Amino acid sequence: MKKIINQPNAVVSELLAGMAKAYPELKHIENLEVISRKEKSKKVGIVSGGGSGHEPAHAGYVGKGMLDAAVAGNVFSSPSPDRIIKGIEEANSGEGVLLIIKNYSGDIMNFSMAKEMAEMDDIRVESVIVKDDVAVPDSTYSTGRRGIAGTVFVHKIAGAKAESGACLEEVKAAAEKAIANIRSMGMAMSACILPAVGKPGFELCENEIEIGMGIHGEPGVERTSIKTAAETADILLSKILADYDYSGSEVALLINGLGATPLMELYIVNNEAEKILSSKGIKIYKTFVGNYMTALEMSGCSITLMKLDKELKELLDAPCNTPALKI
Amino acid sequence: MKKIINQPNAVVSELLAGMAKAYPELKHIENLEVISRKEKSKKVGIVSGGGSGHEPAHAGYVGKGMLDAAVAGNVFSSPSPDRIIKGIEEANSGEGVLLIIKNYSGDIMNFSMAKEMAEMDDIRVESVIVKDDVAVPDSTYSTGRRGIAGTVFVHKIAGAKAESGACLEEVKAAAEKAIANIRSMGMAMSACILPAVGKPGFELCENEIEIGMGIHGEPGVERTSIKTAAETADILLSKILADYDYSGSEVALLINGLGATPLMELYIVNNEAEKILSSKGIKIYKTFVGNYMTALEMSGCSITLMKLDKELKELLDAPCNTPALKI
Amino acid sequence: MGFQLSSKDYAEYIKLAAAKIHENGDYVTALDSATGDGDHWSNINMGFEKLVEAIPELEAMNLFDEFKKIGMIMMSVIGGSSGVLYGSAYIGAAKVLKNRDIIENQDMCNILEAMLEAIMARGNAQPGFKTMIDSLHPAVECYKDCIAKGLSEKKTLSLVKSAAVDGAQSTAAMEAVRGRACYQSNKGIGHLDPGAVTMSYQIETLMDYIAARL
Amino acid sequence: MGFQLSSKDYAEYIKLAAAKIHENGDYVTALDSATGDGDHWSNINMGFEKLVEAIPELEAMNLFDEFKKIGMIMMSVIGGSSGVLYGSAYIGAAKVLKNRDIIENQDMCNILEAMLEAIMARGNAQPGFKTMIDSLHPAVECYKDCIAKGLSEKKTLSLVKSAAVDGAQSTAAMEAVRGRACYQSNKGIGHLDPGAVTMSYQIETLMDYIAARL
Ligand SMILES: Nc1ncnc2c1ncn2[C@@H]1O[C@H](COP(=O)(O)OP(=O)(O)O)[C@@H](O)[C@H]1O
Ligand SMILES: Nc1ncnc2c1ncn2[C@@H]1O[C@H](COP(=O)(O)OP(=O)(O)O)[C@@H](O)[C@H]1O
Ligand SMILES: [Mg+2]
Ligand SMILES: [Mg+2]
Ligand SMILES: [Mg+2]
Ligand SMILES: [Mg+2]
Repeated sequence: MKKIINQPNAVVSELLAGMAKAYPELKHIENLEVISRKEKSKKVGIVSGGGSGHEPAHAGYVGKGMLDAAVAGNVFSSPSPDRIIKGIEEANSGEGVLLIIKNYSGDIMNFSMAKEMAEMDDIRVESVIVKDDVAVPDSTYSTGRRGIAGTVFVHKIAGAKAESGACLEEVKAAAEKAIANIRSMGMAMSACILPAVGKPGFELCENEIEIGMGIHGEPGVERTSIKTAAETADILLSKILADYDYSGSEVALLINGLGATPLMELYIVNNEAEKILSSKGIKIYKTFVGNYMTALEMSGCSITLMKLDKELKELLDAPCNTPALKI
Repeated sequence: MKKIINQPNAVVSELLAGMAKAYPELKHIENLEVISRKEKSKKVGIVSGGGSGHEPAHAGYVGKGMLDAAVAGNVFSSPSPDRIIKGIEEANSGEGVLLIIKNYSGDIMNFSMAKEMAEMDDIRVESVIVKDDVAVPDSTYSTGRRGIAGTVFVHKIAGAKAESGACLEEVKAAAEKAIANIRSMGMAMSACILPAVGKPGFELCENEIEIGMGIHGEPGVERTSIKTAAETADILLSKILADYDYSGSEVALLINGLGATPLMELYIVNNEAEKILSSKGIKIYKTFVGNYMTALEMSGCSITLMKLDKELKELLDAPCNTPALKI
Repeated sequence: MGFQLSSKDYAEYIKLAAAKIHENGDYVTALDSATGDGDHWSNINMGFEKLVEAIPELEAMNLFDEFKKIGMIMMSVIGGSSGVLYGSAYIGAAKVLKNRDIIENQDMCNILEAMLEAIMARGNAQPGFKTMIDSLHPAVECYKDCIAKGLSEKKTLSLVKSAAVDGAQSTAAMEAVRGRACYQSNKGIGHLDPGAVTMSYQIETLMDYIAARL
Repeated sequence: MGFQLSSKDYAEYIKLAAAKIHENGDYVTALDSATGDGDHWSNINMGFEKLVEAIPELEAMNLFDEFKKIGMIMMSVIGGSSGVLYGSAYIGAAKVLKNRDIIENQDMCNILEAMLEAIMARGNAQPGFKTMIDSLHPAVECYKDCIAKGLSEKKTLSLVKSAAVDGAQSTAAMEAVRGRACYQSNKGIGHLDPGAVTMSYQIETLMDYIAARL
């Protein structure tokens, strides 16, 4: 295992400490592994979080116009309720707190438990659940769709709405609207190694890729041979467009890298994605290309679309200032 | 070779096309592979460039407060003089143009030839040469030190000075001052694959790392076994501090990823670097952590220090708005 | 008179369960690598290590506080899915021990049933979803059945243990509805659920511990 | 009367040189991978492919324009270090062909010398620095020597070719002072310089081509 780390068990606290040192406007609450804004203002607080290993998510989105606190679990493991409660407390200025949860049963259970416990302390808490990954069938029976890179758009929309002075219900409604309009689909070309495990959870042969791979290395929907950038963009977008009708609409587009894929390749994918969307009459309002929601050193990428209306455009364009996204 | 590309020979033009699509404020000059700002203002123009494969460098630094044009060569190959001349023309508003060149003989030869040819067309052109890599001995006999991640600081300082309305000589002097105060040192843990070659240029065994590796996969100064983050930070900083006396000064610190190293690890290295610098009485004024100057999908990192005075602090803090750096 | 466990005895059991889990690291990790993300053993093992460190504190408490404390430690140390589920389970079980100084046969059954209810509520899951519930649920059903039938404690403990172990084995044939295995195209069929296996380790160790004291 | 090359003949030579370079892909790539970044062959091969495409245009030009055009194409297509060096070389050589319609023995010597000077000036390099100069420089010295001694053209061409090839071989023993090999700890000692090898391919092909026409 080639990683620049110290103790595998210490990676989370050390990475957050290193982050807080790089961004003096953030503070790291040790042991509870919460990153929050030092400067507070009276507004609805936004909290997100989840397992570590997705850097810059989630702590990289803490800052003006996005999150007020991010709560980190161990690598790929949901944070425990006590950590989340601390995040809620940090984010609360009396106007209530919105939790942005990705649809993994671990996250849902831990965030719900924290929500119940914070409510017992008279903090108003609401939550939304992001489930943008069209690789997984939508289902009320099972846990259903995973939340992946589209979560970054939800952070942006909810954060901008909160910054505008909206109340908790309005912020939640904006986040729900974003979630309803977001779809993502990804593919991976290589596995990643959990620091505490030391070896990859699966192997892909040279020339093999996995379509629909999750951001924790959960298996995808199909193993196939390596494709060109044009084919890759087509496969991912076709799945998305078959699931949700974006035709004739304006969208925000995110080409997300999983960690080890060079920006060069993400830009090439963007070049192809733009061609496909244009040919279908879908107008790209704003494009984001980069490593926004990663899976350690996995290589591969995902594509996310969010359909925009006037409100979502304004919220997307609103200024934000965080380590990983500045507008 | 697992890459999300189309034709290996088309990667540069496709990546720049994909970039221009993502950032409508930039324009891509096809075939000549120049990225420049659409909006022009009357000021000294700043041009940088070099081989591709270092994304976001160099095109990612085009924008207000940094570069006016970036010129891309093939992967790891200097751009040819005709491309550079186009970049100079794009950047020129009549106040002259500063070329920021990294100290590779290919770059120096191509940029000098372009400079001579542009001067024949009556454009005032000056150039500075970045040579921050302490892995290589400084020498007047050979080409000497390579330019690596520290180049990003030079872009920032020169860009801010130009934006302030300074004349060509003043902008050049600020860039020279930055260069004199910058030192970098890197290490790599895995090789990268040139799209047109299809296989890695060298191999590192499991557990082996290379100290002093260049950003084109040129061999480093020492092969050794994998180290902890604390040891890695110590090795890199010791080399830098032995070369230049930063004691008692304020510095800008850059922890740069080579492409495939997760942000998690870069933050852990930053945590260690801060401890070492603090213990030596070196004050960190501002920290940058991320993939600023990469080598395709190489894994590894470099550390860069720039000693700051009042002028350099102001120029570092001046606003800039580019795809890869916003202040 | 039947068995009686004090809070000190329960702490003693914790030590044995920790050892049982510790021994089976590679096996459980392999199970979670096959159907999930490979961390289940390292999470739960870390939780039990912390519990063992806390034993001096735990054994000095009354049962109610001890169970609540175990729940809080498991919740915060294990993290992930199983941390919050065990946390909820122990906090749920604490409630049935409110005014009890000892755990007797009927209490033990009540404890396991309270744990089952808390886990099912927290995880929004049912038996047959290929989770830890598929070891605990048959154990609880068996326990209630044995008491209803008036079986001896010795017989009861042995049957409950078998029910938990068999229940864990039965997950191999199940399709996952909860947990990470449900993202697999074959829903994990053919693989044991790691959480069910570690649940069965705990029930097995507990039943054996009590039986040895009869 | 000695040999006489027209611009059409020189274009014919370009075709042969392109073929020679094309054939040696793996070998040259391996050389640049050992001491540089592995792209020298793919760069120079692409340059020659473009030159071959431009032959209809080139052979219709006078020598001065033809050499300038070859220089511009090489500079922009090859890129990297060798593109600008060959670009400078051909533009330098064009100057000595300003008012010439044919290339004769002395012209050929002048061309190679002008190329050498342009390359040395552009790259700020000397013989012995482990570069393409170490094939071209001995070839030029030899050419001048042969003319001074009044040797036959046949003999001259053969000696110049050997000097270029031997010069390329001599780079194995040199320490790199220019080019990427100088970043290596052993300065590339033991490896041939790829740029010297491709230079020797061109000189060899050119000498053979002229000799075949005598
Ligand atoms: N909703 C649920 N209800 C009950 N048990 C669950 C549920 N989700 C997961 N589990 C159990 O948790 C186990 C996985 O635990 P663990 O690996 O620690 O967490 P994670 O899945 O977050 O990595 C599964 O094997 C399963 O037994
Ligand atoms: N300063 C120089 N003077 C003369 N020749 C040089 C110089 N620098 C490099 N070369 C030649 O160029 C060759 C490398 O060319 P190439 O691989 O195309 O460029 P790059 O080094 O930019 O990748 C070297 O083998 C050497 O012969
Ligand atoms: Mg987990
Ligand atoms: Mg090159
Ligand atoms: Mg798990
Ligand atoms: Mg080369």
